Amino acid sequence: MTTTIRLQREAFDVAAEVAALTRGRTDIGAVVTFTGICRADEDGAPIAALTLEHYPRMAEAEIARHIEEARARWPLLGMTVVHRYGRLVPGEPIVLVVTASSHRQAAFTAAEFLMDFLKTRAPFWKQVETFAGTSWVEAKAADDVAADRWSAPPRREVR
Amino acid sequence: MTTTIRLQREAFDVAAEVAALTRGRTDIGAVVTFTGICRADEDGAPIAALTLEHYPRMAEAEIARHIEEARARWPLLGMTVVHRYGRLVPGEPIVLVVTASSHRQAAFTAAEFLMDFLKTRAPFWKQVETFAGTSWVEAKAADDVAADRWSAPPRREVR
Amino acid sequence: MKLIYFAWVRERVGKTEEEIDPPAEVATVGDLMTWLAGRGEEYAYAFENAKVIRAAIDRHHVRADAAIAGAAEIAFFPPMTGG
Amino acid sequence: MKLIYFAWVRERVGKTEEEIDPPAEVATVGDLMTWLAGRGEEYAYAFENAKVIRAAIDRHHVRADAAIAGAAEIAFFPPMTGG
Repeated sequence: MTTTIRLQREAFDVAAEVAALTRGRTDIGAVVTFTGICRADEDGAPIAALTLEHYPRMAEAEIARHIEEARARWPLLGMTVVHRYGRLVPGEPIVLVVTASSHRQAAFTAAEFLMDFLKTRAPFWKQVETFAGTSWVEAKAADDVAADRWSAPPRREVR
Repeated sequence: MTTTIRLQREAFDVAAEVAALTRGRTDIGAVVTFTGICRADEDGAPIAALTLEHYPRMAEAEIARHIEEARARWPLLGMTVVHRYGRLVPGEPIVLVVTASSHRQAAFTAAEFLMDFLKTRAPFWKQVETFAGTSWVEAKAADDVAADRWSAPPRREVR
Repeated sequence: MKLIYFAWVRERVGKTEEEIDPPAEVATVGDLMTWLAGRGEEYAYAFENAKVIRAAIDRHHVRADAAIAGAAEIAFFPPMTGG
Repeated sequence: MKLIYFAWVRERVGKTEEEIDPPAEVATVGDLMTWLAGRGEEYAYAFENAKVIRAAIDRHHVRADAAIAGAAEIAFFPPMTGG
């Protein structure tokens, strides 16, 4: 299985990441991508930018552990996670998850799983820059709820 | 909301479709893409090609009805569905769904919803070309099960 | 009214579409399939297991008990396998 | 052992990392937060609500009752907001 984890300041190219995962293969029937983008508002208030701080070696290790867990849980053929850090303005992409499988359900489920864990367990912190100053984004209870659903045995058997 | 439906013989460009949906916008926080690809096997047997037959005006109308239903059910900011027809060889993309929302859960859920309906309700039929001859792909019970889960009220409240 | 056939229904009937004018007692989609099945060997073969065949009236999915009165275009096809 | 701080914990402590040598009775991550909170105003502020602060030992998430013996690198940070 092809897996890629990259933390970087630079923007990423979704098409290039998908091509790297699927090139020359004819066993992949489903590719899901998730791109997280910096919005111009946070909790309803306009923002000028987000600055992402991270814990470098731990972030890579934590993402690798979750990729390993996804691989053990679902029949996947490839996974890519790219997460940016540094200052990002509205409209810029923040995070990319790509999953590939022979069937769609594993690809969808693993992408949601990886995103829920990036939101709650990967050591990244967002600082919001508004026109009035800076503040740290607070963790959302809804993200913990979303992550908690993966503690139960896999819920959906359909593929 | 931006919606695009296209049925075509030609391949599609995922990056261009995503760009068309998100360009110049700063309210989109999540973009999910699903790409379905022709595999080199169907039910474990090697195939040479798939030929997709469709019912042109109904396919567009049926997809439009499901896009409308997704728009009514989840807070979406854009949806694109591109479905190919004609003869496709293993490795070629068949179908693309792109969903955009301010938050990830709506984007993921709507993409799964649209795919489940494309599999079971959109008037397309796949004929498999093997090295021994041709046969029509049979509908899968698992796809009906997947589509049936949307008859119940939305199951996941997390965003 | 116009009939259109797809996939193996089309292959078995041997045509992609045709104009028909069924008698008045053919009221529903189910009646129409029974009537068609009596039109010859190729139709009998196409509609031999009518339960698996799906239908659309004017490009909307319908069940076998749907009335055909007023329909301009009725399509018959196997369960769909798109996506 | 080395301590590393992130986000507002880092801002409140006023440094990104430091070497410490806590007394033997500081056995767990929770003990360490209590001990750190007594080291001065900035630490008291950073750890005033220790329950919300997360910790990692050698780049693995741990709970407050985790033993710190043998740890090379302990990190303190707020709940994560990546993705």
